[in-house]
Amino acid sequence: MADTPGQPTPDAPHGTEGNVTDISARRAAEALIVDVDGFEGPLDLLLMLSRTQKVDLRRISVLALAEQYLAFVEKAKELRIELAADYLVMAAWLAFLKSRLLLPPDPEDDGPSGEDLAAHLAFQLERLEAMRDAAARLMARDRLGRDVFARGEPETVGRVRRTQFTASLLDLMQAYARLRTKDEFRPFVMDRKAILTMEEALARIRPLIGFAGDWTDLSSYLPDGWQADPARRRSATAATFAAVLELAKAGQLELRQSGTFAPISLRKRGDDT
Amino acid sequence: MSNDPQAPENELDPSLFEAPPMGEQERMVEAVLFASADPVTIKDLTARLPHGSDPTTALVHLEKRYEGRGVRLVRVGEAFAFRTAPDLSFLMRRETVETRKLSRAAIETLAIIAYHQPVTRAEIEEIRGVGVSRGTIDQLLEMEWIRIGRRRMTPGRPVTFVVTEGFLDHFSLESARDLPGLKELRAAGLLDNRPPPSGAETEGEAPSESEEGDLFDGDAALGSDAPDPPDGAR
Amino acid sequence: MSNDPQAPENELDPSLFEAPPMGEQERMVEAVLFASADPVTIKDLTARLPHGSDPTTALVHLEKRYEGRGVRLVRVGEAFAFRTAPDLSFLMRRETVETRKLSRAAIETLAIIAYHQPVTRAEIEEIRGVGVSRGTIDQLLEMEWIRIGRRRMTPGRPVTFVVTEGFLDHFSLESARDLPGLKELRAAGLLDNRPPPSGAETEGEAPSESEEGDLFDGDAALGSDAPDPPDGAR
Repeated sequence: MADTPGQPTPDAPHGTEGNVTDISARRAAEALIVDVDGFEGPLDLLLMLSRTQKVDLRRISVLALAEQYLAFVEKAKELRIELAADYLVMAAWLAFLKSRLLLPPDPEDDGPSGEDLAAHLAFQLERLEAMRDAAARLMARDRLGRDVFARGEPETVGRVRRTQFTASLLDLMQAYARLRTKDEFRPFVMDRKAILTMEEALARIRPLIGFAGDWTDLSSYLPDGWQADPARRRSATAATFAAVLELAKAGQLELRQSGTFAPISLRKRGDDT
Repeated sequence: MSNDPQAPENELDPSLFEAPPMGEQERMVEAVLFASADPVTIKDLTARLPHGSDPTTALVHLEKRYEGRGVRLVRVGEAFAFRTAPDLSFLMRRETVETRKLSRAAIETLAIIAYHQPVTRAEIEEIRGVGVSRGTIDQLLEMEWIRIGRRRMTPGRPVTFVVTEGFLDHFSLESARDLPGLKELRAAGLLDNRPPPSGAETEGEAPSESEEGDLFDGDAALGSDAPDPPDGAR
Repeated sequence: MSNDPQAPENELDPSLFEAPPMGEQERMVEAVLFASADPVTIKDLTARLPHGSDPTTALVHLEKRYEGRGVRLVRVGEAFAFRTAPDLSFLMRRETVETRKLSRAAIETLAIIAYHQPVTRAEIEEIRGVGVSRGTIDQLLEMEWIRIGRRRMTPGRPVTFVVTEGFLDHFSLESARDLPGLKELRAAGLLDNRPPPSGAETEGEAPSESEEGDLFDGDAALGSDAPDPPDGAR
């Protein structure tokens, strides 16, 4: 590709070639404009436009191509066709490329030269076309199930494997039974060790409130083994508190707290039993 | 070998139909029998081979050609098929038997797929109550006990899993519908081996057959109608 | 025919292992391959044949025997299978599997993966000049024509995609090296991952050919962890 950069950038941008391109570009734009959706992105569109130049992609005039593309976008604007953002991004980039190709190189600018950019674009187009071509050749090969066929009635009894995993029907049914049994009493299982659920806290507190004739500190209801680890204690406290609120709402117990952050205590509602 | 001059038989037919030479006919019969999922009748062969062909003769040649080979041409009722030579059947049965029990996670996942298919991974996780590792699914896929079914027409279009013929084979089931329902599981004492702690209420509102019924209403239920996802591959 | 005396090779082995004569081995390989719809690897054959057998040699004999027949022995990556001869496809209408129409995007993506593997999604998008939808990759994965290869050792460690043996099998390719036009494309530099020119400073640290060199040497290139695909074989 090293030799291509010279090619795609015509020295006389608006020579005869430019005129021809103007016409073909307009025609192409008109033909293509109706079918923007049919293109798989700006590169695809560029590739299509490049075909109008009827030359080897290695010889393509990137400048002319840029003009064609810009004309296409202009036309789309005129027709008030909404172009996807990437088409506009490409247009902006091509406009930039065009200016780079037309203006004499600025020695101060250390960015890539217009020729480099053009060469890369030509490379991308060529590569995309090559892949399209390869795809077509691939799809045209003798294909299994269309052109060639496998044994229709394989006889292998058991596939040969290094390790064979087995399970009996009983295993399967037991596993399912196990799951469904679990399902019946544990609809939502959170198997996380450091989490006490509100349901668990409720289940624990319900039978206990009977004994809370007098004000008792909430913290004394935390289950055994949940006080030491801070994470567990936090979870247990929160769950227990939520459970207690729930019970208070149901009118089963009373709560009190003497001040912000003061301990919370609870007792059974007197009139309840 | 292929164009060997066994063709003379053909000369009997005035070459009105220009049937291919017998060697070609033999190749054709060979290919058709090979690729067909079922034994093929002479009538079928006649219909599929070029006009004027003589499959009966081709079969005779073919049978001779495979005499003593690892594969033989056999007659199955009115039809013909290739079959492994009987003395080599041990090769078919041979499995490198290093059997290992499926892990609990795998068997549970498999059970859920079998009972609930087509089922998405999220649904499996919901039923199991814990995440399903990629490895578990992969293992079952690799064993070819499950395969990917249709995509669910819900947001995200998740893939579903269904059990395969291989699964049915292994468990000697005619279809996944043959799996015992919850009622039968309970009758067999399988459901009660871990009594629910809170007792009472579970017995009544058991997930019930009605729910079970659903499981297989989905027409994607078993392999059959929703054939292998891909193109020809297999 | 079956016990033809190609056996001498075996005599070299003092009959320590008492491998069956080559003619028998050939029959066995024939039976095993015939019985399977999927390609069988040499490793599998070795495991299934009696100890001391030499399936590779048996395969050579077998291939010759089926030359020009209606069914042929083909190589698929590291594995072998019998397949019907392509010129007889016209007989197979009935066996033809309804192929799911692949979208243009899917076909192109597949080709790019095949020719550029291992390739990341970003690279595919760079080549096509447009985003690759999740569904496209999923579809190819589901068809088991591509699979996930190694992660690329670049920032973000993106996964790469490679084609599978199923892909080779489907497109009648012996290996990924046999992709049509691969050599020419490589020679033309069209398989290079050429970074866009972005000023002097980046020139130096461009992703470079060195990484590219990996494409088919990288052992992730093809098929399982099978060592060969790239440089090995042929």
